[in-house]
Amino acid sequence: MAKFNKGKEDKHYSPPLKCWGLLKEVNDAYDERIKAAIDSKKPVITATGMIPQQLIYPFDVVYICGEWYGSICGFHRDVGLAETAEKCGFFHELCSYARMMLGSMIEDRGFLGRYPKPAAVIGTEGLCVGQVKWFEALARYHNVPFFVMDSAPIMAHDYKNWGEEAVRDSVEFVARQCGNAIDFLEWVTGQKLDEEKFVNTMKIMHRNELLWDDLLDLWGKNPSPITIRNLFTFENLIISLPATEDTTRVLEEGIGEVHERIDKGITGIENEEVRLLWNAQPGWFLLDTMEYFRSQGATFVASPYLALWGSKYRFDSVGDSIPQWLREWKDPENFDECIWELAKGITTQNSARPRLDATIEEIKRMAIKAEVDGGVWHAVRGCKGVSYGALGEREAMRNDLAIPGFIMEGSQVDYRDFSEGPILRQIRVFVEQVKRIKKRRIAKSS
Amino acid sequence: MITVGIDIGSMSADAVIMEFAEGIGRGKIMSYAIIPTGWDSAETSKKCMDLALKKANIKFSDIEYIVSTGYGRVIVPFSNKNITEISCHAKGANWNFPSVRTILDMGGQDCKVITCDEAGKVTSFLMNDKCAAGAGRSMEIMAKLVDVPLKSIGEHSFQIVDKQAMISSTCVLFARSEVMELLREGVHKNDILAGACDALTSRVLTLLSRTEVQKDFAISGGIAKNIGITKRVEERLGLQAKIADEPQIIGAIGAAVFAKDTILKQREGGQ
Amino acid sequence: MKVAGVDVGSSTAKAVVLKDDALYYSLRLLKNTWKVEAEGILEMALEKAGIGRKDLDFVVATGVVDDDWEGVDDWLSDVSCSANGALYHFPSVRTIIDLGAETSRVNKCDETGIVTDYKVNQKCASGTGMFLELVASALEIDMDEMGDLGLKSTKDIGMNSTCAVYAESEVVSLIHLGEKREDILMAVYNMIASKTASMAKSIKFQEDVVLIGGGARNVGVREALSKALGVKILVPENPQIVNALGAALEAKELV
Amino acid sequence: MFSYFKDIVDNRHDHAQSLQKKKSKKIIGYLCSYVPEEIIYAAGGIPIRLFSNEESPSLSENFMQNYYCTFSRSILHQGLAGEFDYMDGLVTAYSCVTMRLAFDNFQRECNFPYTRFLYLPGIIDTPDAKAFYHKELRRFKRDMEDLFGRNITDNDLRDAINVYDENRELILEIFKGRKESPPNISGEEAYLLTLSSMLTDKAEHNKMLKTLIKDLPKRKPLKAGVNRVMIVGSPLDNLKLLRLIEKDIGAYVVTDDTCTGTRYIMGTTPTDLMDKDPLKALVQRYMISRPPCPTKHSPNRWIECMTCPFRTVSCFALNPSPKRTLPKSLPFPAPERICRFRYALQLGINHKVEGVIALIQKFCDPHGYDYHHVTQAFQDVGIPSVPIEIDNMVSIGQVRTRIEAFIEMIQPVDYLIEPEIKAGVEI
Repeated sequence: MAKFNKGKEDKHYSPPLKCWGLLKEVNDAYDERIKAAIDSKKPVITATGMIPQQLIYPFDVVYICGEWYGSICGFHRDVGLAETAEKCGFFHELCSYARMMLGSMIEDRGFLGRYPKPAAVIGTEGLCVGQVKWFEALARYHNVPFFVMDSAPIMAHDYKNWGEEAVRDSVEFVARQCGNAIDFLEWVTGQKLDEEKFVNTMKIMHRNELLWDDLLDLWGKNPSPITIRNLFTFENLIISLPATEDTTRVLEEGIGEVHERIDKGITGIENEEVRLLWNAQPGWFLLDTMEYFRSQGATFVASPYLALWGSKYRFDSVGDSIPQWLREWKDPENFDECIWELAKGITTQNSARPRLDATIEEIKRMAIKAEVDGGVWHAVRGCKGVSYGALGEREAMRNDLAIPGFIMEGSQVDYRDFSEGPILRQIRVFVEQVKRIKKRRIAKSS
Repeated sequence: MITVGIDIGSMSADAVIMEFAEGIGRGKIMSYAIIPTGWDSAETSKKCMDLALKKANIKFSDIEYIVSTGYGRVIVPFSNKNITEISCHAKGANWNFPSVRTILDMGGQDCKVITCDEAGKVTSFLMNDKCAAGAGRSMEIMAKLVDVPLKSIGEHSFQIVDKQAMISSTCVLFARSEVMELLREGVHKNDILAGACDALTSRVLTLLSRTEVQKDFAISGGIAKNIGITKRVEERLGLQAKIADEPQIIGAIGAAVFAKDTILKQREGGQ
Repeated sequence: MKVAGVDVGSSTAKAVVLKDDALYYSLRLLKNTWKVEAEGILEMALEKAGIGRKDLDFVVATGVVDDDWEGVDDWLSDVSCSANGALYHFPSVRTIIDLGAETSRVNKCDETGIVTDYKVNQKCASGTGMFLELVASALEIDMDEMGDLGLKSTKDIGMNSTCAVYAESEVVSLIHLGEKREDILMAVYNMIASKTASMAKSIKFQEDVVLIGGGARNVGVREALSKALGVKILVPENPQIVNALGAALEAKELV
Repeated sequence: MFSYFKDIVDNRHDHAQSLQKKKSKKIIGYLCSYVPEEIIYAAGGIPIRLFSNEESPSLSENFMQNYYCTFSRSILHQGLAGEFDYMDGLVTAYSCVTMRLAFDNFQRECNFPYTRFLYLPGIIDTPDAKAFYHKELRRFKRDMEDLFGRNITDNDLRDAINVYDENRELILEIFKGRKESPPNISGEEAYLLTLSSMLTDKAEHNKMLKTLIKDLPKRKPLKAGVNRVMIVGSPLDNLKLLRLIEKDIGAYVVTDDTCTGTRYIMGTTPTDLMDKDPLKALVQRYMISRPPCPTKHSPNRWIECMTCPFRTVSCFALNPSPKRTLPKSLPFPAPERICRFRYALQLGINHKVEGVIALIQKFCDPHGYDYHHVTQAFQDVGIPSVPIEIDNMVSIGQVRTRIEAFIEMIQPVDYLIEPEIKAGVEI
């Protein structure tokens, strides 16, 4: 069995980032806030990661992102929680984030000590069906108010056949949903929305999205200055605290450091041999497996999944199937403009995913831009939204760009769905294959 | 009256001949036979039947009613009726230990947890369909690999030499090759068996934990003979399991009892 | 020039020595740790070739052999090895199907032996040689006979289960339903074939197709597979040593 | 008596093609029971629903991972194998992401002359959603007009709707007899009716249904004294399973809550809206009148849940939270439909079911998440249930033992509550 031991002096060493300290500090502060909130009177709002958090931040509440919660449970390898959920009739085939969270809810324990009981739950339609159902289950369990945030994607044919009409209908529909969401939150929290705060949050959020895009662009440089592990750690922050100045601070510091690295010629991993593209969530428990890629001299340099948290992605990938005005960002000045900008954002996002032709175009664009030698798809068992069309993307890459792809069967947090032995062996084979093909390409070109 | 219960399992075929004082009473076992299931189970069931008849030394014609159960229940040529092993195990366990309310049946192919009422009627059941489907099978495979007779796996599994081996794969086939690798690395067979028993036990327990295990609970099926499993289960549950001296034939007993009940019903109907 | 390839699989170890163009090979079941086996099997092959360890210019290992084994100059995955080996036998080969003890794999290669695409069973062990073994024992027949027996089949039974454990219990229940052995066997072969075939189709396999590994020794599987793929299937005379041979050829390259 | 319907189901494609040739009708395939067939029918086309079959869906391997349900993968497989090539178009309404992926792949890989993805909002039962879907349907209607080269008047729509409503009422008429003991028809026969109705010209179907209604009383009643079970869960199009339950094991499937069964025919189109705006009427029918699929939500459901007339606690089995009292005035309208689970329960109670078989497609998220709640609802009134995970190639061995043991276990239920009062709907 192809093993790798970190003990051996490592020719693909990956130097740590300096800004870790700050990042950790911010994250810990967040954990503290939640821990405090569990006992305090402050209402906890549990919502999906796809909810436009600009809606929640203006209120004085604690926001818990379900996916984030599930992922941290998984990070602590607490599969007992998932088993509890399965005992209660939530099949093993369901999303592992969901099973983790439901288990934590039922056992009333988790990495924060007790499980943070929500005052209200918000689910989102769009990326996948499971998401809504999972949050519906939470709401039914606690018997708390439950809001479903719906959104109408613009299908390729819509804009072609119906032009503005269809687009307007969609955006207006979403705008109304945002309005309803705010009514809902005002009623649940008994607070009045602070318009100024709202406007401000919108701007911060947009700024952070742009920063994230910059970071990803730097990541794609050849050779790549940082590793995907660094980015996953940043992502954790992006998901849990997207619209805060803390995040802005961390990102700015991070970007600064990366520039520094580029000047000094420090790379994410030393002697990078092959550049890969990663799609779908990381297995939070299999970061070691990512290390194994590194030990083989392979590093990741692009990821449509990570790009999801920026703004470029959703604007690029829908191509010309939406009108120009929908892509343009205008700094909002008042409530109505905020709602409208939000609606535009959500509509484009949901028009871009899940949608096969869009994701395929996007992935090809990324592969070319970042000079990728191969693609790795983490086929996340039970997640239908994010790994949507992984196979189609892989085929397109192979046929149109002659870039080989590898589909890795796994799971976000349930390591019972992941057999490391065989996978490591296959990773090794795949990297070898990519290397050989690359060698030949270079030989041909010279 | 004389009735027969015959249980064609995945690994073994069991036949039980029972005699009941007219209508009433607990009845008693006249004889039973256990033979491994061959590839032609109609044949097997006949063999098994004849063996039991010989032991009891009675003629086939003396038998009033025959109920078949188990995987092969449908193709026992001479049975009057067939009932699933789940109902039969409940009945049989209830016949052995009337106080029992929870039964853990570990057969060759799968593993079931059955709860029943005082009459031995099933009130709910859980069946394991994932890799633990190989419950008995996996044990058989392990026994073959480390070449230890199936029945003495238990003793071996408690005499750990170095430290209990870790077997991660649940899938029987991968577990098998994992064990081969361990053997090649020179791990002692006892340690491997300990690992195997432990792995199986924890799988059984996840199933058990899905229901309320009553204080009076019984273990039946071929695996019940393997103290390597039963002891561990008891230990982890903190309960004393009731195990019949011949746990393998519980299903067949249940079938025989069902046969008796059917006759009684028919007679009522007749009058 | 003298080179060697060593391949330790999950149930057997093989070695091939190339003395200029003469080929010597050895093969035996695993009994020991991979290291001992690798050393041992290489010795066996060397004896046949009548040369010593020092005479070897280059050794390439594949399979479960760890790359920090001092006895080896380089390591190449069995995927690439199988391509090399298959091309040595049949230069026209573009698709290789490997039915090992624990793996069932399909890979495509170009004329230079570069693997362009491949697919392996990731978690499910059905369709592997090991699965055949289990079925054989369930049906109480000998591994070597089972191939021919299956061909006698007259009745077409459907097999649904794709997971090995399910399939095994299904075999048992088929037995209980009184199905004939040959028919069950053929059903098993067809299941394996359709599983493998869908793997092959999913990477758009091209002719010629070669079948290697332990499973290739089974005529029934071979037949079923060529039926499922609708192409004729080549089988080298020693399907099990192809990977080792490939490794040896790689060694030749690298010298 | 059922041979006509059975024939349609068994040779669905030959039948559809004969309609296409003989009557020169356009055949439009559809994937989801939410597609407003009436509009297609009004345009002069015949909507045909696509179902799975028992082949292993090998061709779909390159397009959908194996953790999408085999129902959808099988449909895609058939499409890639060219079985739907004769169709003049493919339409689906947004139900779940799995079907969406199947549809995306259809669009890319198969060349249907016309394809359309109708965005049916995930939240039904709000003014916004209705308004949006109404617009979407208007566009769809225009699509159909272009495709069929004729314009669709309100009267065309009304006629189509009437045909469909008649079909629903006729089938429902027959289904009434399933409440009797023994039921007038077996579960398999019931499914034959609904399935065949999705696969042919409704007008024809109605004729045959009328004759069936005449003939049914003549045939000798089914065996009495057999257990009555209900099926809930994912789309069920595998009659093999029903045969297993009814013929081999011996229990009647007297009702169901699946979108290939009663969910398809329940709920007629509100007549009051019909006169004004048939499209509005359709919106109302599909969003409110018909029983919802688990993928559809009433956003204000929680208002009802928190004061659920049916449970004293939240519909969770495990240390559930007690009911809340809500302030008098709420800024939100209460939902128009009753809760899915209460609907299913009511259906079961009215049919005096003794057990519930939950057939969940492996990897079916919507029904997977609902399983706990729906079975819980039945548990409350003492009706036991058993989960059966199925795919299009059911491995009979295990399934049989499970269902059979379950049937041996169940017994006539003495209902713990007066259902009518508690669940409060007429079905």
